[in-house]
Amino acid sequence: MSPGELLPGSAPIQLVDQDGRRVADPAYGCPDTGVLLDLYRSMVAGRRFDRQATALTRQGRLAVYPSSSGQEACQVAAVRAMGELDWLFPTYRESVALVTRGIDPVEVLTLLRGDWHCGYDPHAYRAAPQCTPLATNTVHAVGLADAARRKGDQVAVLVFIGDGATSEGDAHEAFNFAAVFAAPVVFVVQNNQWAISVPLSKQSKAPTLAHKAVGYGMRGHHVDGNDAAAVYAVVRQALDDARAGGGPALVECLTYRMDAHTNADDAGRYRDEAEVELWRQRDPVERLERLLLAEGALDEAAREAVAAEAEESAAALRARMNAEPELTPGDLFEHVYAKPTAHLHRQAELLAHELSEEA
Amino acid sequence: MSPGELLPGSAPIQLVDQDGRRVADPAYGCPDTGVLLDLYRSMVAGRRFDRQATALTRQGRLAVYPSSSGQEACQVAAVRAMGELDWLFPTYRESVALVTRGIDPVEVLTLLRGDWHCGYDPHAYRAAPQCTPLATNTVHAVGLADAARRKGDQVAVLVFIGDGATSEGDAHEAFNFAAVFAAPVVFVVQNNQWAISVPLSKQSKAPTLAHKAVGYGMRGHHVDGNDAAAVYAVVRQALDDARAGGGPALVECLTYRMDAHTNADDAGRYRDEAEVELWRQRDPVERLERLLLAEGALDEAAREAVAAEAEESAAALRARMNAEPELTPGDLFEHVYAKPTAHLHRQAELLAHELSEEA
Amino acid sequence: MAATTSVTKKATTPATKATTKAATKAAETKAEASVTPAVRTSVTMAQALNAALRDALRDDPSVLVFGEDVGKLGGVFRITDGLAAEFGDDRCFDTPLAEAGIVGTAIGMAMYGMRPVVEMQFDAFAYPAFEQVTSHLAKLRNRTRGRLGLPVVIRVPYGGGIGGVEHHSDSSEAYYTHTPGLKVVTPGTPADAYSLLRDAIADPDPVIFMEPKRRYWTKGDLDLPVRTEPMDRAVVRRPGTDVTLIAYGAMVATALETADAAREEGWDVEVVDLRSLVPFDDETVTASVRRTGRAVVVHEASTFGGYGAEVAARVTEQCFHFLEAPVLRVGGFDIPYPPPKLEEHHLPSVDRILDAVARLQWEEAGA
Amino acid sequence: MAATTSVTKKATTPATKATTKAATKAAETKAEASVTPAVRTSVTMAQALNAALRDALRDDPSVLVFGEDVGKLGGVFRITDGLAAEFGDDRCFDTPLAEAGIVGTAIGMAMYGMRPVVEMQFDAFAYPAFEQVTSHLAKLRNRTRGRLGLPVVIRVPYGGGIGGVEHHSDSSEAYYTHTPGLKVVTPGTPADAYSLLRDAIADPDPVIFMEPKRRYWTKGDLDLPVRTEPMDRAVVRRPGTDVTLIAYGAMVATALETADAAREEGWDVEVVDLRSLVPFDDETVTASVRRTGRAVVVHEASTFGGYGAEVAARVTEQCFHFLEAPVLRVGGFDIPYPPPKLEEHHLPSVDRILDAVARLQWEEAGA
Ligand SMILES: Cc1ncc(C[n+]2csc(CCOP(=O)(O)OP(=O)(O)O)c2C)c(N)n1
Ligand SMILES: Cc1ncc(C[n+]2csc(CCOP(=O)(O)OP(=O)(O)O)c2C)c(N)n1
Ligand SMILES: [Mg+2]
Ligand SMILES: [Mg+2]
Repeated sequence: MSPGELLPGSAPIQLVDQDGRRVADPAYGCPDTGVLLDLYRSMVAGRRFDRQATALTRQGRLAVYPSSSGQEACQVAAVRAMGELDWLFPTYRESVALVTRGIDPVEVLTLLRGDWHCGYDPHAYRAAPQCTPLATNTVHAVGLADAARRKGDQVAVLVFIGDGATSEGDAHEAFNFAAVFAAPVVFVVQNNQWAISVPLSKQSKAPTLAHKAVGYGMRGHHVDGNDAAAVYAVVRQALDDARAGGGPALVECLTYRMDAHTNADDAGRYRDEAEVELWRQRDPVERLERLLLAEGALDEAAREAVAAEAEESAAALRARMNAEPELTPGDLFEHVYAKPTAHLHRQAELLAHELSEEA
Repeated sequence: MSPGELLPGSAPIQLVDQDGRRVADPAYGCPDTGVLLDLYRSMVAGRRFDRQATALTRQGRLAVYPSSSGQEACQVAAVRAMGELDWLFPTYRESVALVTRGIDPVEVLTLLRGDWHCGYDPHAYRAAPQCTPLATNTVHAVGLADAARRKGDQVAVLVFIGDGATSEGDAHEAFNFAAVFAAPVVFVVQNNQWAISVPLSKQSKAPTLAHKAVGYGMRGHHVDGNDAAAVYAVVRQALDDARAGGGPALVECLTYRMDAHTNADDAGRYRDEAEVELWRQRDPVERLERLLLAEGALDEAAREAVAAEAEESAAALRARMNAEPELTPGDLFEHVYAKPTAHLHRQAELLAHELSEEA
Repeated sequence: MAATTSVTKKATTPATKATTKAATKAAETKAEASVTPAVRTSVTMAQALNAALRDALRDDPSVLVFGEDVGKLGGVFRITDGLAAEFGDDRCFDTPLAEAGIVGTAIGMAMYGMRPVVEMQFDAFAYPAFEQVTSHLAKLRNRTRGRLGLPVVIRVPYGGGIGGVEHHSDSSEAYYTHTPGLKVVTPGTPADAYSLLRDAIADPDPVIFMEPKRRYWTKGDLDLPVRTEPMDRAVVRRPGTDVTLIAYGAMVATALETADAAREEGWDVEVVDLRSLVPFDDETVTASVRRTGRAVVVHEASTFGGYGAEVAARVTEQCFHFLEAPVLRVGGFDIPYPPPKLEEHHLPSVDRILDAVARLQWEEAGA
Repeated sequence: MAATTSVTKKATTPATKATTKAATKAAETKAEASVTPAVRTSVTMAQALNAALRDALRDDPSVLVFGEDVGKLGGVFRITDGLAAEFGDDRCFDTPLAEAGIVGTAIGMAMYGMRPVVEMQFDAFAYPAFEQVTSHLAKLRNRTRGRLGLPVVIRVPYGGGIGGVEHHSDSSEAYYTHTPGLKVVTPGTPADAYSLLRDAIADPDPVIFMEPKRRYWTKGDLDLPVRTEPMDRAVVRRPGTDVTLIAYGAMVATALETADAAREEGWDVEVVDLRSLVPFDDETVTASVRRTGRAVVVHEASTFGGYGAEVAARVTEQCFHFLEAPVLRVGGFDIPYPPPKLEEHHLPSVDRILDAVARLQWEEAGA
């Protein structure tokens, strides 16, 4: 590919503007209204889930929660763009993406409530465990994608990372392996402009993060990450291309982390409320809602139905999360190896003995 | 910087063509004839040194030798472009660069003959130890450069890596730190097109390695690495810019590794002699010699004098390398810490006891 | 040693527990003295570390503090709180998010005469820097025959007990203690936190400074600046005659609790706080074990191949004929660090240590 | 066990010493059988490893071999010689130069049902992959409660004695053996090289397969394919009554030499080859030491915090009342690996091991 082909455009790709009006794009058509409605519904549900998780954290039901608030368009639209057989590689931030993938919210929150590290079956949902060590998941995604390619399977992989994580060596190695192997993987960089307290300007001097793709001979796209329609269209196209043998792509979604890094963080120490306010006006859910209302695809009754449905799911989640999970101490020694070793067996006995003494 | 400014040109920068004719370049003027003569002399000396080291390896005097043959223009011109106070960060391949920096050839070969790991005083020459773990030196270079910048010193840093090493995570982290901190460092990628047996096409799909700079918001230059004049002009400008606060740059020098990876390698297993032959015709030393002869800056007598001088140095080196170095086993315990620990003292005693038993 | 230690309830939300009191104090008095002046007060380990960094920055212009979120935020544990504001972005600053990059640039800076003190945000997030630590930081003095020493300090908040999710509670000290060329130090008290960190920063060699994060909010009454024993010495925290508990970092407090509990069982327990894992203070430890004839090593890290194995092996070598029973180890189980809701079962507890003491063949020996 | 071992002179130019004999043999007979047919012949460890990879590739289509220079070149030690030619670039291939990338992609491939066998070119060049190994490879089965097992083999040529310059002779096993979730295996003979590698590839868990590179050219007379004891068992390589030498990898041959030499001093030495460092075969080792009452652990790695510490500590725990003397350790010194011209002084030698044996308090006990 010539460098020109690789370079992202000068402005982020946008299909719906802040006021909910359609924008024409030379390369991408807007998704059907049916798709937009689905994205809307999922974003509303995702946001309500996110609020619920935040509330549960305040009540001490979760050990920690990194909110997706403000990033719903990226997470929901990217996941919705995936095919059934595609694999998803999330980070700790992608609770909403995982819920959108159809995973039981309680299973999504298992890790974050302090229960076992991964609450869901990765194979059942084709979703890797939430990944905390930054950027390490990008390499796994490339490996899985390349394995599928070698097998001749029609599978693409979508992996999320943050703006900060692009600085890690692993991201670089993943981009390069993907390009060299023509692995069917799409890297979605949710550029929410902060890595905990570090703003993008201290993270990178690149014109855009999408420009990083050039150095790997990979396509880079710079997308308005608060425009669900644009995220959907670009990611979908990239996944289709990848599955068809077109190789990997990097999609930077420009968005904003509305909440603090996690509930334990105090964003007031490092950023201005004014900046947050600016982005509040660019809300991704409201944007799509405006379009759908204006175009008559959504009326007040439907809007309320969507909200009620989300409310119901949240209530169900709240109820289920109120019960403390039952953990069995003896399980500590399970799944360290496929077959427990004699050595671990002795340690398990020691613990069992202690517990029986206590009882 | 705008993306356009960052992008390298479509063809490598060249100031002297294969036939030794000057080529006009819109951005760079050709160095003075005095400089060209110096580059020529240093390249002849460097090549003769390299041949000598290879011969010493055959005689079992060196444990291993990675030859610089074919890459003299990159190594010599880049080092000559450095200022007195600038620092050099070499890899295992840069013996010729180190000799050009003025380091005693025996000290340069200390590591490779199996003697202590670094034979020279890094502070005396402002040259870091030869670095074997790939790309790790790039980060050190950035750190030193940034320390100098923070102190307000007028110091720039030149660090060499190979095409293969650009794939390592550390290279990425170094490029990014350098750009973010505006550290005065110039990354010289000697793209000799092979990483042991792996050709560039399996290493990267980037249009050129210089294109990697774009993703860091750093200037990238793509240079004919067998054109000493071009390497000198571009690296010198980049170092001057860096010293003046203009930030880092990446300079890709397109060249070729004429010999096997090291004496222990068998290049016949993975590459065609025809390819090597092609590059033999692009010899960097002959190219400059042609120009100097054609322009009358060099005559046959001077040419012979240069060769004789190089021959003399090689003979001196040969003689000095014939003596086996004297190593003291007790030195094993020195310089592990600034002050030996009691623990190491006991181990030293154990060894001393063993040696006295043997004697 | 002007410190007494009290153990506070374990904190589950680190970031909110940190305070800026020490920071403010120090800033107020900046103009008057070259070190934070003596104030005997209740000081947390986090505050002591903060004060040590502040005083080092003030005393030595070559000291730099950097890492992820150490600037404006003051670190996720607030250990660098207020430093960027006081010393400016040139002395205390955020880096891009890349740990090999952080350690690698620290190496380069030290080559140019700086004394970088870098923070790894959590134990497991130091692993990306492993090659830089192992192949360069540990070896550069040796490789250059003493011509390039690297006075770099890597601060690693380590260990569990804070309710952290996976990758936030590793005890990684054994990786470093097995790597010649590194010094490895870990404080068990607020006073040591200050003193050892000052020593580490002043040391000509690279020091991996392991901070027992669950003790960040442990308080001690002490005068700042405080200096305790030299960095390479172990300390008998509590004398006893029957058995030696050898501990370090977070387990020092647990060992002291155990000693209290053991008294009820009729055992007089001596507690040795190693402080310096490398170099190892054979003298203090060996003297103690020869006196008591029994020893248990305690750490949070997985037992197999852990640092306790070295302690047990070398103590046995040096005290074989004084031992009434084998040196036992109480460490974490040999499993990946478990989720918060199960970590209490994984970590060494007073009861588990007491059980080990009880297994030291008292009947036979007592006879 | 159909193998006898002979130690060849140490080789200083690895690449040129490798041969393609086994490769050619195997290729010729490919059509006939699903495994390399039985040929009792003199086989080097390198050849045995090559045959194991070939047979695994042939038997199981999910096996993939990749890494740096493993394709056309056949690896710098020629362990993968001929595999790309025989199985094609889709089964055996070169990667870009990035070790975290290699291990990370192997993890992803294993998640999709593959069995990747990756090569790290030298011990110290596996360090960049440390985070991938420690935080993911070792933990993914546990993190997913058994839903994602990772049958990945990481081959690490380790140890010294080949005249390699810095960073080419590290013994890094202790970093891996302290990491729960990894299995760590190392052959001491050509027959074990074949058998253990086949076992490792077939194993459902990640295996760090440590290859003692200085023994690549050690020959054994054996039938290929050969199967020896199961992967998790230690083996008594030579029975004896007076003292147990516990060794693994390159040191097995050295221990056997020592046993020969010890006979002249009047000691009947038993040699145990651990083979599997994790899990540890307590049964075999404990039985031996209880029988002999004395033990010395030998490895090349630096002694402090090395794997030998674990062996000494656990053997002491389990054999305390059988021990006539403390378990001693003979390892490399606690220094960065020295330059080639001094490595002979650093590495455990027959004499140094004999000295340790002599220090096992024979007078007192013999009385
Ligand atoms: C290797 C590693 N280093 C450090 C951390 C600690 N950490 C967790 S999240 C985070 C910031 C990540 O920022 P970004 O990639 O932009 O993602 P975001 O949180 O904004 O979604 C840091 C430093 C980590 N998890 N892993
Ligand atoms: C981290 C690391 N991995 C692997 C190696 C082994 N190795 C030494 S040189 C080399 C190839 C390097 O190629 P390139 O960067 O192009 O430099 P060149 O040798 O061509 O100058 C390899 C794989 C190493 N030295 N360090
Ligand atoms: Mg971010
Ligand atoms: Mg190269």
